[in-house]
Formats: sequence, C-alpha cells, structure tokens
Amino acid sequence: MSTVESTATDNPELDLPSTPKKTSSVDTKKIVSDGLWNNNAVLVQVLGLCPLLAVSGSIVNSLALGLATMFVITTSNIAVSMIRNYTTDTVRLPVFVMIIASFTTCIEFLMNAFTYELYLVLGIFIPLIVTNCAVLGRADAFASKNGVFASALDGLMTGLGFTLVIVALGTIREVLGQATLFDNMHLLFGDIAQNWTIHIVDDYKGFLFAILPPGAFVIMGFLLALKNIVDKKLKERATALADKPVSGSRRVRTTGNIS
Amino acid sequence: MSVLHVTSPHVRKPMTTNAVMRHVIYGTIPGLAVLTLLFGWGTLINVVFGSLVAVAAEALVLRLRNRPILFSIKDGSAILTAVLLALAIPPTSPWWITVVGILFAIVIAKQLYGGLGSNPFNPAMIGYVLLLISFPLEMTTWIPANLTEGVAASPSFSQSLALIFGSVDRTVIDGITMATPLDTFKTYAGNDLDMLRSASVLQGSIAGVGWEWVNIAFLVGGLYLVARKIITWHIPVAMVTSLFLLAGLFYIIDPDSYADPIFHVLGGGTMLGAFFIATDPVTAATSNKGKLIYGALIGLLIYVIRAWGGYPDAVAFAVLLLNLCAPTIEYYTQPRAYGHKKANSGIAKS
Amino acid sequence: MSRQIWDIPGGIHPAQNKIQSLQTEITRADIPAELVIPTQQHIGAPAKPCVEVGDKVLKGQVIAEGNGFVSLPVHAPTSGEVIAIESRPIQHPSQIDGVCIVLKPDSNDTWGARHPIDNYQSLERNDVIDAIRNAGIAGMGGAGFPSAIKLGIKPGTKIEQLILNSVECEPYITADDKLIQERADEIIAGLEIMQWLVNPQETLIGIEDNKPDAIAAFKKATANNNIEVVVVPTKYPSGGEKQLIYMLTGKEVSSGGLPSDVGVICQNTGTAYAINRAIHHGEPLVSRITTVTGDAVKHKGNYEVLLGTPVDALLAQAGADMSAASRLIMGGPMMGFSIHDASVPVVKVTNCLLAPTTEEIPVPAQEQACIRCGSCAQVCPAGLLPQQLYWFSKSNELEKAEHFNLADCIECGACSFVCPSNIPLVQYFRFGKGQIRKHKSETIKADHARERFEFRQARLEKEEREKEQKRKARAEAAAKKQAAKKAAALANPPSDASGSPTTPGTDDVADTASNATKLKSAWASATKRWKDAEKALTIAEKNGSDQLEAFQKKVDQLKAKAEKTKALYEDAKTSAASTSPSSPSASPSPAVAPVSNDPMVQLKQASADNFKAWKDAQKKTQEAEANSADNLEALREEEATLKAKSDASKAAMKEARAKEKEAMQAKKATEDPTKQLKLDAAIARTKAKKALKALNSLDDDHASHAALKAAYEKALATADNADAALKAAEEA
Amino acid sequence: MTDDLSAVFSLVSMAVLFGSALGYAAVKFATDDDPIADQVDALLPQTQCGQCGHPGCRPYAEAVANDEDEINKCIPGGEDTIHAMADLLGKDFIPLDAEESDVVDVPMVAYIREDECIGCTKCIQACPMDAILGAAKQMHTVIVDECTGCDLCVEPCPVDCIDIIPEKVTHTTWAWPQPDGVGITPGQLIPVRNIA
Repeated sequence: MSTVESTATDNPELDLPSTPKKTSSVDTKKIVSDGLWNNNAVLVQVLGLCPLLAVSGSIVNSLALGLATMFVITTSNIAVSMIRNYTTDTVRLPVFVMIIASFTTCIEFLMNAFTYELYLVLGIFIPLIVTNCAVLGRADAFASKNGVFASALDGLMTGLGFTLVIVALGTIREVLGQATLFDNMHLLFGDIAQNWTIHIVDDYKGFLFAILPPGAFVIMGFLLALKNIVDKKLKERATALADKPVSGSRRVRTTGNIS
Repeated sequence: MSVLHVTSPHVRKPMTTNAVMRHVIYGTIPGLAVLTLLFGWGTLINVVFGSLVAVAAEALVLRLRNRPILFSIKDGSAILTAVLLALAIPPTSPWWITVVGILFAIVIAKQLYGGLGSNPFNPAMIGYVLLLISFPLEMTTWIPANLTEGVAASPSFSQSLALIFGSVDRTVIDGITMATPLDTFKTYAGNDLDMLRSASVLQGSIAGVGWEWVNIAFLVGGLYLVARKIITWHIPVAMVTSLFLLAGLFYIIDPDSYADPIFHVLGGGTMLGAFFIATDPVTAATSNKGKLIYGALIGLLIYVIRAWGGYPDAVAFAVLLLNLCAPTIEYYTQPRAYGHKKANSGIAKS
Repeated sequence: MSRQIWDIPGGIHPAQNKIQSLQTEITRADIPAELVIPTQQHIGAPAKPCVEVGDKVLKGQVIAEGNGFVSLPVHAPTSGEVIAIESRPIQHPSQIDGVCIVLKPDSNDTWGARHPIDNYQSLERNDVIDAIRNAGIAGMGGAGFPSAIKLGIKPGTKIEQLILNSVECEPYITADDKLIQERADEIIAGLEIMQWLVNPQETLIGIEDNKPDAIAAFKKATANNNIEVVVVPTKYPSGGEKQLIYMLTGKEVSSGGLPSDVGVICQNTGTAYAINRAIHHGEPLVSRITTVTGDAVKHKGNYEVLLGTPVDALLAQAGADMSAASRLIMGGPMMGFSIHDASVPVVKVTNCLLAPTTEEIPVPAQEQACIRCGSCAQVCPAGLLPQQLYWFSKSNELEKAEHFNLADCIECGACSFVCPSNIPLVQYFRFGKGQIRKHKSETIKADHARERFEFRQARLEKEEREKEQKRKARAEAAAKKQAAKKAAALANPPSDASGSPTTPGTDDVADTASNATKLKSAWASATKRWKDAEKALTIAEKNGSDQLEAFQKKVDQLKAKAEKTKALYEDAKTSAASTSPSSPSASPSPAVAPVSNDPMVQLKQASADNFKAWKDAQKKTQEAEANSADNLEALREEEATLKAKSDASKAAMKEARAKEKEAMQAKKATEDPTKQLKLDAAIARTKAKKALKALNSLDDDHASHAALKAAYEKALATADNADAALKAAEEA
Repeated sequence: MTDDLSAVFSLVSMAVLFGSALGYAAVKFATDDDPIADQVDALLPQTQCGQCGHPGCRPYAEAVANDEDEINKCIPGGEDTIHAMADLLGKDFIPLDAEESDVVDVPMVAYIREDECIGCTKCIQACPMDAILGAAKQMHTVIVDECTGCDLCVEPCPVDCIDIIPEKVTHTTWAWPQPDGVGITPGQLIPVRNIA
C-alpha cells in the first residue's frame, strides 16, 4: 500500500538475474546440432559462399574443399581456444587471421604434395579459405570463449556441416550439369577410385547452366528453401507438443505490488 | 436493396491489364507471320506449344502457392512470356529446349519472385539467356531464310513437327543450318573479309537475308502498340537511336571491322527487343526521363556486346543488365512534385 | 485573350456527363418532414449545439455555435421545432454517426432577424469577416474550409491575385455552372466583397471552356469592373485549388503551404454567392445548390436544397428509382464518396448527389497486380509516382512513402481512373496517410506517457525522501527534546515548554515554503507547455492541419492548467508568508504528551511495550543459552512472564480493536446500512468470482481442487449472506 | 638473413602503426552512455505495462540494447515495434512472444464502471501514468487521453469494476482501411434503409 513498495527500485522481482549466463560446461549435443543443422555455417549463417559457389561444380571438388576447410576450422579453433586467455580484445582478430592463415598454408602445401591435380583444379580457392568467414566466425564467436575440447568439436562440426552442404551442392550440380556421379574421384582417393564414375543418363547434352556460378546460386537458393521448409515443419511439430505458456507469468508490476 | 460502399473515384478508363497483355500478343502477329513465312512452321509450333507449357507451369506454381489459378492465368502474362520466348529461339529447336526455357522463365524468374508485377527481370529473357548459355549449339543453329540463294523452301509443317518433337537424327538438319547474319559477321569481320563478303546469308540484303523483313514486321507490330498507347515511344526510340548512332560512329571509323548501322538496327532481335522486350513495364523504368535513359543504355550495351562481346546477339543480355539498373534509374529520375523546389532522388534513409 | 495559361502536368479527360443536369432551371427543393443538421459539416471541430430539444427556432437562427478556431456556427435552415439532438448517420466515409440536431419544420419557413450590411465598405474589414464567419460560410467546393479564415489574411501579406474557382472539373456536376448562368450578378457581388476584403492586384475568374453559357453570363456581369474571366481548357483536375492557381498564375503553392503564402486567394463560386447573401441580405448559409443526377434519377437537375435535407427526401423529389441505382455518391464521380445510408443529410459541401445505374458506373473489377505501366505517373497532376506510393503504402513503408511526397497527393483519383489493374490507388494513399498520421500521434502519445511515467517515478521518490527526512527530523527532535528535558530537569525543575529548537511549526513553515517553490516550478513548466502548444497551434493553423480543434483543445487545457497552478502557487505563497512570522506562537504545543486519552492508543502502546520487553527478554535468554549462563532459569522465567503479559495486552488490544470495529461498523450501518452491505456484497461476490476462476483453471489437481472448491463455496456463501443482508437492510 | 629481418621489421612497424591507430580510435571515439538504449526506448510505446518482464519500458530498452533480452517481448507495441527494433539493431524479425493468444493490435483504454467502484484508490496507485482520478471513498474515473491501456489497474481492483476496452474510434481518429489486395473486388455492399 505504501509508496515505498510502489517505487520500482524496491521491487524484489527486479533482482532476478537477467538471462542466465552461458555456463562453461560443454553441451556436446548442442554443438553437434548447431554445427550440422541449427546454426549451419552455410544454410543459416550464409557464410563462405565464395568458395562454396565457385568450386562446388562436382562432388570431388566439393569434397576436397570441404575437407580442407574442415581441417582449417578445426585446427584453428583448437589453436585459438588455447591462446584465448592471452589475447586482448583489440588484437584478437589479427591474431586469429594469422593462425588461420598458417593452417591454410599447411593444407595448401599438403594438397600440393599429395593431391596435385586437385590442387591445380581448386587453384586459388585453397588459399582463399583464409577469407572464409565461417572460419573466422567460429574462431571469434566460439573458440575464443570456450575450452579446447569444445572448440575442437565445434570446429569439426561446423566444418562437417559446411562439407555436407557443399557436397550436396556438388552432387546436384554434377548430376544436372553432366549427368554423372563421383566423376574424377581418383584425384582425391587415388587409383582405387578410377572406376567410381556413375553415368546416369547416356548421351546427355550437358546443362552448362548448372556448372556455371549462376546455377550454383539457384541451386543454393533451393537448398536454403528446403532447409526453411524442414525447419518450419519441425517447429510446427514442436509447438504442437509444447505446453502453452501461462498467461501473464512473466509480467512485472511497474508500480509495485498493490495489496 | 443494397448499395456499394467504395472509395473514389467511381469511374474508370476501360483499359485492363488483360487487354494490355492481349494487345502485346496481337502486336507480335506480323513478326510471327514473317518468321513463319521465311523459316517454316517451327516458330508457330513453338509459340503454341510454349503457351501450353507456360499455362500449365503457371497453374502448377499458383497451386503450390495457394493462389487463385484462373484469375492469374486469365491476365495472359504467362502466354505473353511464352510467345516472346518462342519468337526468340530458333524455329527448329527441339521441344525440350522450349520446355526448359519456359519452366525456368515462369517458375523461377516470375513466380518465385512473387508472380506478375514482382519479377525484377524479364522472364522471357531469363529463359532465353539460360538456354543460350546452357545449349549454345541448339540455340545458334538457325536454318537460313528461304530467300537465301541456293536454299530450298523452308521445312513444311510436318517436317517442322518432326524436327521439334521427333527423334530425328539432328545431324540431318545440321546440313541445312547456317549461322545467323550476326554470327557470320562476328566470325569473319575484321579477320577474313573475303569469307564475309561471300557469305550467302548476307548476299543481296541490308541486314542478312530475310532478317530485315523480320525486324520490319516487328517494327510494324510495335508501332501498333504505340498507336494503341500500350507502350510509349520513349524506350524503343531511345534504344534504336543509341544503337544506330553508336554503330554509325564505328562504321565511319572502320567500315571493314564494324557492320553498318542499318545492319545493326534491322538485324538480329533488335526490333523485337526494342518494342516487345525492353518495354515490358514490370521490369523497365517508368518515368519518361527514366525510359529514355533505360532505352539508350540498352542500345549502348547491345552494341558493345555485339561488337566486342562473346555472343553474336545481345538484346537479352542488355535488357537483363538494364532490368537490374531500372530501380536505380527510377530513383534518380523522379519527377519534381508540385510545390517542391527540386525533384527527389534516391530513396529515404531509414 | 492575351493571358498566358500554364498547363498542369498529367490530368485526364473523363466523360463529362454534364448535359443531363443542365436541361432545367434551378428548382427549389421541398422542405422535408424533418431536417437533420449535423454539427460537423466540414473539416474542423464540430459545432456545439446551443438549443435544447423542444425549442422553437426561426430560420437563420444559430442552433450550434462554433467551437474553436476552425469551426463555424450552424443555423436553422427553416423555422420549426428541435425534436432531437442525437447521433445520426452523417456524410463521413467512416460510416460513424455524428451528432445532429433534428428539426421538425413548421412549414412556415419564417425568417428570424436578418441584419443585412448595406454599406460594408464603411465597416472595419474584420467586422465583415466576422459577419462572414457568423453566417457559417465554408468553402462549398469540397473540403469546406471556413471561408473567413481564408479571407482573414495575416497583416503584411500582399495578395496579388484573387481567384474565383468556377472550373468545376468533375464530371456530372453542374451546380456552379447553373448558378453562374442564373445568378452571375450575385456571384460577382460576392466576389467584389472579397475583393474589397483582400485588396488584390488583380481578380480572376477561372472557368473551363466546356461551360459557354456560364462564360457568357460572367462576361456580361464583369463588363463594368476590373474582374477578368479566364477560360481554361477542359481537363480534370484543373479545378483543384493548387492546380488552378498554377494554371492562371504559374505560381506553385509550396508543399504544406497555403495559397496566401504566394499571394493568392482562391474561393469557390458557391462561396462567393453565399457571401453575397450573407452581407447584402443578412442570410446565413442555410441552403445550397446541389446537382441531383445519374441515370437512376428521373428529374435530373440542380436543386436549391436546405442544409440538413435527408438525401432520400431529395431523391424522392427528383424521382429517383433507387432499385436501379448501384451506389449513391455524394460529390462527383472522381472525388465524391459513396454514402452508406440514404438518410444522410445534405451539408454545406454537398455539391452533387449522384445515383448512377450499374450500366452507367459498373461494379469495380477485381484488383490485379501492379504491372508498373506508369500510366498513373503520366496523369498525376501533382507530379508524384503513384506506383511507388502504392507499393510503399501497401507494404507499410511509411518513411519511404513520405519521402516520395505522399502528403502532396490531392486524392483526385486520376491515377485510379487510368490504372489498368483496377487498383484502388486512392484508397491505398488514404490508408498510407492515415497510418502516417496515426504513427505520429502514437509517437506523441508515447513521449507524453514516458514523461508522465518519469515524472511519477520522480515524484514518488521525492515523497519517499521527504518522508524519510521528516522521520529523521522528528526522531532527532524527539531525541533533542529528551535531552533538553533531561537537562532542564537537571538545571531547573520548573516547567519550560518552549525549549525545543525545532518545533513542528517551523517544520510546517519549511513545508509551505518548499511547497511554494514546487508550485512555482510547476507553474513555470505549465506555462511553458501552454506556450509551446500555442506555438504548435499557430503552425498547425498555417499548415491547415485537420486536427486544429484538437490542438485548440489542448491549448485551452494547458492554459487552464497553467492558470490553476499559478493560483495555487499564489495561495501557497501567501500562506507561507502568513505562517512564517507567526510560527512560534501559532504553532501547536509540542507533542510532549504522548499519553493520549484514547484507550485504543493506550492499549496499542502498552501492547507494543510489552511485546518489545518480551522480545528483549527472549533475546537475552537465547544469548544466555548460547553462553550457558547461570541465571538461565531466572531469565527463562522472566521471559515467560513477559510473554504472558505481552500476549495479554495483545489480546486486550485485539479485543478493543474488534470492539471498535464493530462499533464503527454499527455506526456506519446506522448511518448508511445499505452502502456498507452493498460493499460487502460486492467484495464477497468478487471473491467468489475469483475463486471460481481459479477453480476452473485448475481442475486436474485434486488436492488444490478440493481446497479451492471449499474456498469458492465459502466465498459464495458469504456473498449470498451479504446479499441477503443487503436485501434485508434495503427492505428495512 | 636481411630478407627475414626486413620482413620482421616491416611487420612489426605495421603492427605498431595500426595498433596505435586502433588505440587512438578507442580513446577518441569512446562512448560512455548508451545511445542504443535511448533509441530503443524511443521505439517502445511507453505503456509501462511490464508485460515484457521488465519494470517499465526503459529497463526493457536497456535489456534489448545490451542484448540481454529478445526484441519480441513488447506486446502493446506489436509487430510494428519488433520490425522497428529489428531494423535498428540489425537483427532478424521474430514473431511476437505473446503469452496470451488474444493479443489485439488496437489501442485500448481502461474504463471504470463507476456505479460499481467503491473508491478504494488501489487502481490509482497502480496506474503508472497517473491517469486515474479519484479520492478515497469517491468513485474513480479514467482520463482517457492519458490512459495507455496497460491494464495494470485491473488486477488490484477488489470489485473488478475496471474493463480494458478498445479505444473508441471517432471521426478524427478514424483512418481508411487498407484495401483487400490483389484478386479482391474493392468496396463492400451495404444494405440501405430509408429509400424513398
């Protein structure tokens, strides 16, 4: 009744903690689902599109670039996570870029050594992994705030999510563009993969559009749409199952409690 | 009894969108007729077949989008898209070319952007460009017009049907196909003038045998549209003028490497593009000043691509590139509103 | 004619359809069985009725007074009796009823007192303008802006052109045309009055070339004076005020500005006629010429109609076959609005009544997608881009719509007229404008709310602080007093009452003083707000905002508030002045004697003391327990006794309180038994309701269910009891 | 060796240069107050209703500005406010997080049924706008112009005599509705009475 109660500052509900702070414990399941689906680097954050659209003309190219990116994300995440307590906020980005560049150089040399033809095919897009926003994004958003194991897992899952999407894109483009599957896989897997090529349609005219970047954009658009449709369906199901929140449960009385 | 409660104004001019589309289709009739006369029944078959595919595709997408089907099909925009695309592709192109082009035009270029009125690009030209870059061979094999020296009469109706739908060995017709005048010019001009001068497709004509007639027919149809006030003169005139001037300039500089302006204006798809493609209101600029700029830039791009680009004809590319610029042109050519000292330009910063 | 005519951009040429209603002379419409006179006939604030039901009024008598700046009086259109003042359907597109004065004519049509001004030139200009205002004359072309405001130019403004708008560009309407043909001299007389009022360099009459007879009539009437008749080509909407000004003078009224800013005043033909009637004949505006036309009407033509005549009466006289009419339009086919009820009355702005058949004006077609054909931009007389405005209005992008000058749209309908996709563009623009207006008023309201909330918080805090301070001061005073008493007792045992330095009296003085300061600042801020509002009002006036009356109201409110605070402040000041010097003597005796003779207070005191003693004892005991002291037993005993004592006093107090309450209730009951019972019953019922609600929300949980049910039943029973008691009491 | 040294030197000098530039910018352009919160606060309807879970609009604005709460909690503001906040903060639009399904997007005001009011003054204390007039044992009334429809006065009322009703539309507050859109015939058929 008194005015003491009616001032906002005295309201006991005010002292409730705001949104719970992120705990340091590792939610493995969440990291996996975020990386692969819920917060997929390509389908949700729409990051790293430059190599994605340029290189995903065939499965083998996609797979190679995806694996390389996965390697860089994972290793750079680990490295960033290890030094996270020693870098100040102002210099963190240059440091992260330096780390990522180092690992990218590693993978470039490795590919040069072991998959030389693929190295030639992918060309500039291997060094360009440095500029892949997904890599820097994970380093800054996750690895710089979490432990080594969690960061490694996050890097692996983000990279895997990226790889899955780029391979899916490569598959569709390869099928549409030249009606084959697993063409040229020997570039990546060596001679045992020489005969992996599957020809789906004989005497296919070739659909150049699918191979060219505009085709990648269109197919990418359809993949995004598909993801949104699936999410919508999932959400509908979830809301159907979920309990209705109690009306007014969150309400705070700005004028205090009137008894 | 009841009365209608409705906002003013209560009277309207009797011109509907459906009628606009219908008149544009009427306007293509002269061009269609000449194409049929010169190149056989192929174009007509493509127009009819393409319209059917377009209507079916439109109905399908509208159904998926839960929109009224008949209401949208009745406006005739899908048929118009099909007609324009069918006029642009070679008369002997196989049926799946038409199907792929039209599906892409209707489903992706038009309906996925929200249907009539919301598409940023001309759907027919999107379909055409897709076909051109995906199937360059099929899209550039034209049979010569039956006016050309030493060429037999154009394919009969049944021959055309067989060429389009049959599983004829396409190599048979390869024997009777020929490069288009623009293509020929592109290949030989500046390099091999003897070959250029002896090319039969260019003999005895001002813009390739038969092609000048095609363009004149489209010009006639276009003038009909201008007369019916379906389109205004700004875009076609600006486009043709800029193309003519540019071609004239370079022709004066070096007549051996560059075709004469008449050849450019009456060759290829110039008139079809000027009156029927570039004037598509949905994707063009709307103010008069904007239309002039828009048309002139299309003419410029057509010349640039024809003269120095990788493709012989460039109407489709030029129109699409300018479609992209139309909103910008629009924002910077706003008329001055009454009571304001100067015109607005750009959009509000929010 | 050598005068240059500037051409407006855009414009359309709809079918004229004016011939139909030009065939007959102006007919005087019958006086209907009842006249419904809306208090709001045009933009601005509605007038305030100043007659009562049952009053007999004479023709021309004021029945409602102007209420604010942009408001005009309303006059009785004929003599008769006021039979109702109530909400009736009026001519507003919202279909919301408005307050109307319903008049039952006595069919004598007796004029009340008329005061013609024979020689207006001998009067002050303002007096003539007041006469025009008091005659209730509003622009009779469409919006109906009060003419007196237009004519009341600001001192220092030089008027170069006075324009009489006789263009009448809307199809079907011939009211002005016919009026000119028949009464050109009277119109010119009205125009001459305006000429004298604003003293323009030149006076022009703008008229379209499709009215040859009217042009001839004007030429004849203006043969002997310096008024020039300018014939403009027929094109819609050249009759728009801004458009006509541009056509005749080449001047553009800047966006948001008034014609007088560029030295032009534009008045409607009917207005000039009405001014003539008002000045030369002393007749207020009680009737007007209205065109009744459309294929559903048999006797198409122009009628001189009393304001307030219901549309159906007029249509009946014109022989309209309403079963053939597809819609009823008040105004022209381009800008008129369809009316939803045939009992809507004719008002000052009703220049036409259109009852077209379905063949004539068909049902609108379905709206199609915009294909951006640009036809609308080609015809827009204001140079706007309707296709963009449509897009922004549709998607609620109001900022962009504003940037594209939505506010400059005159809603002429030319864009909708040419739209091949049948898009109701004008409605989109009206919607967009409404949203912008709403948005602005919401922002204002939100800011206002924030201010109030913050002020409230500040006030509460301050109150809290003051209370705290007072408490502290009181405690200090008490302590000091105690000390002083002790000292006094030690020094000189005899009494000394006025020893304490801080008496409540000074406290009071300080309070009044601070109160005065507070009031002063409140007064200052109130005055400032009032001044601000006044400034806003003048700006709004200049812009011709349609919320003028709201502004006016606000200003009045604020003014009243400012004055009130001022009065309060002055009061406080005087009271402070009066209290401060006499404080020591006038202050009540210091509260040295807390011993009240109220038994309740005594009991309370005792109870509190005892309780405290017990608590102290308990504490001590606990401490002792903790320390395992020796005197634990003694302490425990003491505690127990104290507890008993405390309990006893508590019980006594409770009893006393209950008794007191009972007594009070009894007293109340004797005073007003039903009221108390009513209250009880209401509370009980609410409790029952709440219980039932809780019960309904929770029927799964058995335990709480039962409890709640019990509670509910109990509450219900209480409520019933209370009800019964109430009934009994009421019967008693 | 000199190559290595020059590389190290150039990198170090670049690091020093950019680092000092950054440091300078950090000091020079430091912002001490939180203008974002002000901007967010300006977008909120200021009903002070507390339905967002914060005691007033300002605290919610601060929470949103500090990324401590979602932008979809303001029920009186509705979707327009969410859009405005999303634009301001560069976030994605998220639908209104309404606990009550019957959220209506029309302005509301409180209305006291005056013959039932017992004059307890509880609503007066509850009103964040001071928009209720009245004194003890006197019936109360709402100043409609000041009421924001926050419904904080409803719950404290012991006799439930306060209703939250939609604000009455008048000729001045009425606005044209949006046309129904593509595919719909504009206008509505209205039965007319009193036809001669």
